Amino acid sequence: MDGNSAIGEAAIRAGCRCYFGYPITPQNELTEYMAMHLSRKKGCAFVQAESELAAINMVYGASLVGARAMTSSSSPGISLKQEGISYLAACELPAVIVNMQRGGPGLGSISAAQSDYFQATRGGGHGDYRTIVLGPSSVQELADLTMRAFELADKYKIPVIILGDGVLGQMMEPVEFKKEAPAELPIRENSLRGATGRPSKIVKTFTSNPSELEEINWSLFRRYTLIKKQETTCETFMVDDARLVVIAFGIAARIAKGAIKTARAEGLKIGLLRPITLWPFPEEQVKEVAKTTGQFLVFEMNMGQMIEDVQLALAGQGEVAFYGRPGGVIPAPSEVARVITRLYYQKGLK
Amino acid sequence: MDGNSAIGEAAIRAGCRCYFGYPITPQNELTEYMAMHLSRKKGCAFVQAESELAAINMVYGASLVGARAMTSSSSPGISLKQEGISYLAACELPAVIVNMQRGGPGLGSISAAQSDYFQATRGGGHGDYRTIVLGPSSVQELADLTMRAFELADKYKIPVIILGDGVLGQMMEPVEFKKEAPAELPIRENSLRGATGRPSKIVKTFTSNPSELEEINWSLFRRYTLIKKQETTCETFMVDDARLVVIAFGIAARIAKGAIKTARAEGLKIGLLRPITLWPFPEEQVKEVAKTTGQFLVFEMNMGQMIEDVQLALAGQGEVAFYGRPGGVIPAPSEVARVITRLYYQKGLK
Amino acid sequence: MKLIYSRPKSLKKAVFHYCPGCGHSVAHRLICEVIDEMGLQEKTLGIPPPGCSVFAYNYFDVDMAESAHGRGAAVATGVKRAYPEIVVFTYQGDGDLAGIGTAETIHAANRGENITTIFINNAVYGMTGGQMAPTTLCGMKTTTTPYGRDHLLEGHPIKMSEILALLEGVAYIERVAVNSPSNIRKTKKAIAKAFQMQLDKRGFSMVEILSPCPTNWKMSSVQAWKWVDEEMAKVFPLGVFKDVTEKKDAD
Amino acid sequence: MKLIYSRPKSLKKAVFHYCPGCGHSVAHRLICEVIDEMGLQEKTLGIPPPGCSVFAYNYFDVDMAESAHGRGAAVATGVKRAYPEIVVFTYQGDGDLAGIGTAETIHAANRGENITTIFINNAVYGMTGGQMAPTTLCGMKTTTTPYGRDHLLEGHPIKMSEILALLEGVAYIERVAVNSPSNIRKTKKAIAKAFQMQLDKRGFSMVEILSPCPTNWKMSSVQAWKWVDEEMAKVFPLGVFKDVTEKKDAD
Amino acid sequence: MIVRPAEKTPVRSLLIIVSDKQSTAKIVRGAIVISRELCKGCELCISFCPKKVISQSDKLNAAGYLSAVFSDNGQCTGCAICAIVCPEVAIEVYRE
Amino acid sequence: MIVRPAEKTPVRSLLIIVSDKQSTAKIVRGAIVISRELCKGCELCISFCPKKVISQSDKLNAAGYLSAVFSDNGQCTGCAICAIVCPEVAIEVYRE
Amino acid sequence: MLIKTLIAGFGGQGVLSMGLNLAEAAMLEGKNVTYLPAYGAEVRGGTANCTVAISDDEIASPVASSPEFVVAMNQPSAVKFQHHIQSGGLFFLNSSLVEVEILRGDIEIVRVAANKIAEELGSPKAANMVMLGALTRKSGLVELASMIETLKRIMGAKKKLVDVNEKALKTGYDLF
Amino acid sequence: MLIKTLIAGFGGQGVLSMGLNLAEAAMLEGKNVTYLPAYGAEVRGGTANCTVAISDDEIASPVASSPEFVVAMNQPSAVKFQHHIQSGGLFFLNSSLVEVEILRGDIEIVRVAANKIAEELGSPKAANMVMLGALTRKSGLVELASMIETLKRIMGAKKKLVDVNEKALKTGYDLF
Ligand SMILES: Cc1ncc(C[n+]2csc(CCOP(=O)(O)OP(=O)(O)O)c2C)c(N)n1
Ligand SMILES: Cc1ncc(C[n+]2csc(CCOP(=O)(O)OP(=O)(O)O)c2C)c(N)n1
Ligand code: SF4
Ligand code: SF4
Ligand code: SF4
Ligand code: SF4
Ligand code: SF4
Ligand code: SF4
Ligand SMILES: [Mg+2]
Ligand SMILES: [Mg+2]
Repeated sequence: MDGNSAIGEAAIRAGCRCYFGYPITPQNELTEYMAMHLSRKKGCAFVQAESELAAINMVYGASLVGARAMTSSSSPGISLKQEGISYLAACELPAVIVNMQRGGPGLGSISAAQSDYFQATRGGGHGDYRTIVLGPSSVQELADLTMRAFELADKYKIPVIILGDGVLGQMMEPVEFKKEAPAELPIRENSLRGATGRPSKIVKTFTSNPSELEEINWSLFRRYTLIKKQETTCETFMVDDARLVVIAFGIAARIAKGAIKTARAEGLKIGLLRPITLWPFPEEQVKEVAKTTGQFLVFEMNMGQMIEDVQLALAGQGEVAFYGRPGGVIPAPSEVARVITRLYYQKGLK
Repeated sequence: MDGNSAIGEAAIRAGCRCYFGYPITPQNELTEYMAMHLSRKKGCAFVQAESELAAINMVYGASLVGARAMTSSSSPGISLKQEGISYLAACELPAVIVNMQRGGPGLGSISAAQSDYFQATRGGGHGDYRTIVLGPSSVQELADLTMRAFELADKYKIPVIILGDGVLGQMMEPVEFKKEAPAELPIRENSLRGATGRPSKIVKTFTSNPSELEEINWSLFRRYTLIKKQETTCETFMVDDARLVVIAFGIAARIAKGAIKTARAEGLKIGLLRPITLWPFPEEQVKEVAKTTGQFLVFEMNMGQMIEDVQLALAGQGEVAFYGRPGGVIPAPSEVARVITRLYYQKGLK
Repeated sequence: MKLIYSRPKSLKKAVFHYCPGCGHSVAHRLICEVIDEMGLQEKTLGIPPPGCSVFAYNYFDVDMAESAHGRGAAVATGVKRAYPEIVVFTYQGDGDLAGIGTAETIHAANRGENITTIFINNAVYGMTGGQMAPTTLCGMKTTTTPYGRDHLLEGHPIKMSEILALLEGVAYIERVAVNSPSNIRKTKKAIAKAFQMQLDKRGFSMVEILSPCPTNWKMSSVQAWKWVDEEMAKVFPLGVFKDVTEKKDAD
Repeated sequence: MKLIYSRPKSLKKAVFHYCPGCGHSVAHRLICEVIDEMGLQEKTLGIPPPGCSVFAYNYFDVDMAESAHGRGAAVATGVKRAYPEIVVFTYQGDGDLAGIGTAETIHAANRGENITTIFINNAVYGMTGGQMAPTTLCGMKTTTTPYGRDHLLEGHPIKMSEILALLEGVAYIERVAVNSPSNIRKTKKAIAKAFQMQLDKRGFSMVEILSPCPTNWKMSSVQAWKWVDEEMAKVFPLGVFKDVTEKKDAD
Repeated sequence: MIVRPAEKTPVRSLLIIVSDKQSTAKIVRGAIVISRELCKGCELCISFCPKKVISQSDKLNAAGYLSAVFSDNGQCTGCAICAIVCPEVAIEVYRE
Repeated sequence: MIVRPAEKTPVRSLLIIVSDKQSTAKIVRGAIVISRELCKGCELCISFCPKKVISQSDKLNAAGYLSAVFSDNGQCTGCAICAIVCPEVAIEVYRE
Repeated sequence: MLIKTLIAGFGGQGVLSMGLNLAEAAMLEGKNVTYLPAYGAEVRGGTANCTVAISDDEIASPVASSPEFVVAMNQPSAVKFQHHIQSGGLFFLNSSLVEVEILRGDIEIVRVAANKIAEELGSPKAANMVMLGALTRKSGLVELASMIETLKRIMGAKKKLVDVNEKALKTGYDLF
Repeated sequence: MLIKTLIAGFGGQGVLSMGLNLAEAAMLEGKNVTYLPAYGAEVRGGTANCTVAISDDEIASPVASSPEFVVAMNQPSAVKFQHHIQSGGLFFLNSSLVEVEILRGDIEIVRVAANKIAEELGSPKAANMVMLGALTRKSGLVELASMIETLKRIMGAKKKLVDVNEKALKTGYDLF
């Protein structure tokens, strides 16, 4: 199954019955999967919106009435959703947003890239807010993290971004779905389904009193602190004895893993740390690894974005090198292996 | 003169003849100033666009044909411009974009805030790119930095963001303009004014070849390195003997300065570092100050954004505390003075 | 003596923040009267816009949710598709609906979304301080047309009811005004009809309300109410532009 | 023997990347012929969209600049306002112009921007792989309407020429097709007329071109060209929808 | 953020309407009660009342407006036109 | 980014048209020349030619298409209909 | 010395022009000055306020959380701002419209029947100037002469208007 | 062992279904597999390609910068991809359509007149299956039986279609 369709199937199994999207390569298979499965089924909604702006605001609407709703796009389209994401975050409305990144900036290329990391992890829209950001690195993980995304979104009333990339969306790999689609559409509590038997409710952020808005901000950030504590996840691979640890996410981590295996085969002690939640970033885990390793290589398919989170986590401990390929270039594992090996020798680790 | 009008006047004196905007509080006075001065004058263009999206794309069009063009908005409207800014950056087109920030996220409040720092400094749109970001802290500086913005934009073929805030735009202060409006509209070389006497030209980013896009990315970043070297500016105030240095920008820096004066009057050795270019961030200057001071307080009218740049610059040197007020709350200098003083004693500096 | 006219039940007991003589207040009350009379208070969700009516949720005693500027129709689409049992209405200004929200409005209408839109046309961006709206009349001075709107530079006022009436998904469009007792009565009828269309699942319904804005028109309330008839209604003629329930001659 | 038909000068000597039988190629050539005949090669700026025609700059030998999806009319507005001496045209697909770019198109037209738009209506999102466009016919299967477009859920195909003709800033709107020798000839005339409107500063001009997309319609080229007449033109009737230079009876 | 209006309505709207109704003295066919504190003095009721039985007070109310006053001279028909036009929903109408 | 097309046109379009014109043999009133390499075999010229003097080759061209072939039997009127419909601008028309 | 003045009332009362007048007069005297009007939703429904900061030194913030002087031209403003005023500050009340009881004992209250006086002067619209005159005298922020000169600058050619306002200003000034 | 195969041609030649068939057959055999079609602007104008990676271990990248096996079903693909192929790799050429001269001496060239053979079999559309058969045999990536089973799975009920394709597959397999 291709990655995009896997997201679609996982979403449906997670109880997502509302999808609003707009075509853009390389994520069209997801939109099309949802068209196939939701557009004519009772109790389901599929709308091909007139734009990404409309789509994210339809998600907002569906989320208001308690539905598990989703939208997806790729880089330029995600830029257009920034205002909407800021509203979702501010109004504490769950939603799942998929970004199958492509090369940028501008119209760019449709090849896979990772250059929307800043936008996703630092709230590319206006105002202080965060979204949970998940960075899958296989088709199986696309499926698993999609399901997790819906759960996290509901649990913390927060938009969750799945930060994939073109290749992940397009490629096919075997995938297993761990859950059956629920028979009933889950309805979130507190949703705006009419003031029957209760006082009427308001969902809003606007205020003429900044202190009120400040309180909203603080309450959001208290939740963010909780999320940091409870939901940060990452994968480590052979870090225990590693003298050099590569930090990479998504498809880049997968490539790096291949490269590390090559290097290990040649006796180089190299490990991998792969953040799975990009926000919250696994700071503690990086710090932990830094206790035993002094050398890091951050590898990203961009000009250097996650590296800031790594540096912030390390706060001066250890040395951090960077290897980046922007614009949609997908380096081969062998190329990354060369880079790692060179660095390993340069730093006198062997 | 109010801050918003001062920007307008400065822009016109800098040779800006094209303004495209859309109403949003608290920056309407700028749009209105431009309507008054550009909407009926020959050789000038003022369009109240149908949306912020349209406005930024009109700027793109005007910049294509070599005009000095400008747009302005406030937080939610700036979110809508992210796609367009990414295109401008990718196509190496100069433009000046004013963000008179208000409280967020969502519709938020219309009071002054500084919570779009991440969005501005890390390219809130998709892809790897940067914009120059200037952080004025008085009406006079709004005027001066507006003029500088147009020069930088043209010099480096880059969009420049003026990151102001609601209060700066609304308040009146005396202001002096250092330059007369030029009689002639400057036309940038290389603009697309028709292929007369030369081969036809193309402005584009799209490619089916990622390596081509990668090369564009590298060339952008080579320019960015140059900008970092040549254009980084900041103000320091009484840092030489300071045992605690406050780092703040814009209106917050101004408030902090007042607070520092109070504290100094009581014999506390406190200084201020105020980044004027927010991107490029004055890393070196921060490092320089860290040679003599071990304690920092970052004060922002948000939940903590610029603090990451400070931490990145310090890389573990010194201790960094944070004081933030989000959502449009504007703390009084006396309040900030209390925070500073408390920290000063806590850290045993006295 | 019997009390024959008082505050509708679904209108909260709060003082409007609107300026004296503002049409928004009247429109609010009429919507509440309709909601009460149709018994919809417990199953309605209202979507107010950024605009002078941004605080509408402080007045309507039904579920209410803020929307991003111009996106009301998209939000309502999401709402109604996800939960068709709700009665959803958007409340939008002319800057909101005919400016930044043009695409969302046209496409929701074209899809025949089963939603109701109350469109307050006051020929100006009220909230932000009186800038030109897409519906500002030619010659009218606003803060962004200080020399008067010139159709050669700023175009003619845009007529959303006429445009939307072209679309096949539209069930009902009427343009009314809240500037006289009889017009106010007609407005209420139109609003009721629009909600009925939604209850009958006929598709998109919209009531465009010409609404005085004394503050930005720089007139007294009484002048402003007159001006709606004397100037505005000439450019924006009142009437039904589409009604799928009407017998058509040319059918 | 005299050479009576060959490649226009302003069409670069490059192989089109379009599929066999695609209407884009024909439209490109016609625009170039008009540019050559009107002597505009040195003073024209073309704005192609994301879409199958994203690479149009590889074919037109005039200044060309990429635009963000749907924003062609806004970009052209900026261009023309900043430098009125240029002849600017946007080239836009139906997803681009009638979908995401609805607001920009309508408002540029309403302002009477003195620009020319070539609107390629192929009833589908070509570039992205054949999704439903706002102009997809009812019943048509696309990758996002796998069961056929159902007007109750997806609405009817939207008719941009008819809508834009309502706007006062519009100088000229014609719907043509590139599916037969005579229609192609008419298309060329319409394009020439649209550019002439711009040269004469009459306001917004647009030529909507019904354009075959054999690939996504899943037809042979010959079938697709026929289908334009047989199905598409029934929903999108050909003809002039507005022409300010025409003598009007009702004037 | 979901706010129950009862808890968090902004200050301005918390001015709950207090019944500061003027007494409804002698009643002939109709009568109205104008809430002095809701009234914003727009004069629309005054202008539209067919019987001209509403006039403007010469005293500002708490919000600073010259509110409308019902001059109950027995002419009021209870036609409710004043209430229909009143933007502030400040008028209650009674009829026999 | 401003690219002069001569320097940087993507590979695909660099396939400059080579004149691989078929010879224009016996001429009566009109004749056409079809570029074998530009042709994408859409068959539109074949279908629209009023004289039916174009047919499909049975050999694929380099791009893998069965290109159109002019069967110059003296019937061609040089009406240019084939060229007008040809999406690839692959046809040149000659007339006496 | 930094002194902040907040002036509040409802629209149409000329609250913003009072602030502007004060700000420009102080500028004329070579002081550092900021003027900040309240904006946006705050001013819907007819209320308005502005803050003027005057100082010999750079001004840190144009916002006044606890101004030295507060002018309340109407009842709602008096209610809203009475708790903002700095201890020891002056509270100017337009006693023509304000009936509220002031509970604080740590501030000085200056009652000016601005509307009444203006009416008596035959120019009911000049109530703001009466108050401004009183403010000028009691606050000592600027000279009366600077106020009058600024008035002339702002109102320019309209001689009659200037006269009316000048008279009101002086009347207010002479109250104390 | 990780082996990558790139299959290219123009649309309509069934290039993507070749890749899918290979990928699914390998999955059937319990291998780790990724399948990556080229997408977007790449596929306008009729060209298409896809990459299949097969491995016993986790697959690091589905992209092939230097595949072991390359199948070129038409001339442009042969030109474009001849330099990508790994030294020592196999280059499958559809000699019915490819005339280009291959300049590299470090790879093995396998010419299959796929179209001609398919035509001879009476099913010109099955040229891809002929080639796939040849690929199966020469590459040893999967068993022929797995290929046939996958074919049946994918084509499902359409018995006649399966038969035609199976025949073509076997013919290609038996060429070597
Ligand atoms: C994206 C965005 N742009 C701009 C604004 C600022 N804004 C708030 S309301 C409004 C328009 C008000 O005009 P209208 O819709 O006509 O409503 P009115 O106030 O006249 O009732 C604008 C531009 C915003 N909130 N969000
Ligand atoms: C913001 C944004 N959203 C989506 C896309 C993806 N995209 C590229 S072209 C296109 C539409 C193509 O359809 P159309 O405009 O009809 O042109 P055609 O290809 O049919 O000629 C889309 C959705 C994009 N590039 N940018
Ligand atoms: S500004 Fe106009 S629309 Fe807004 S509240 Fe005042 S009168 Fe009403
Ligand atoms: S997909 Fe359709 S529109 Fe696009 S190039 Fe092919 S035939 Fe033309
Ligand atoms: S009810 Fe009729 S008559 Fe009586 S006061 Fe009102 S408008 Fe006048
Ligand atoms: S209409 Fe209402 S608000 Fe206006 S004056 Fe009369 S009672 Fe007062
Ligand atoms: S010129 Fe006319 S007759 Fe000759 S080949 Fe072309 S279409 Fe046929
Ligand atoms: S119309 Fe052109 S491309 Fe099509 S077959 Fe004829 S020559 Fe070839
Ligand atoms: Mg309005
Ligand atoms: Mg299309």
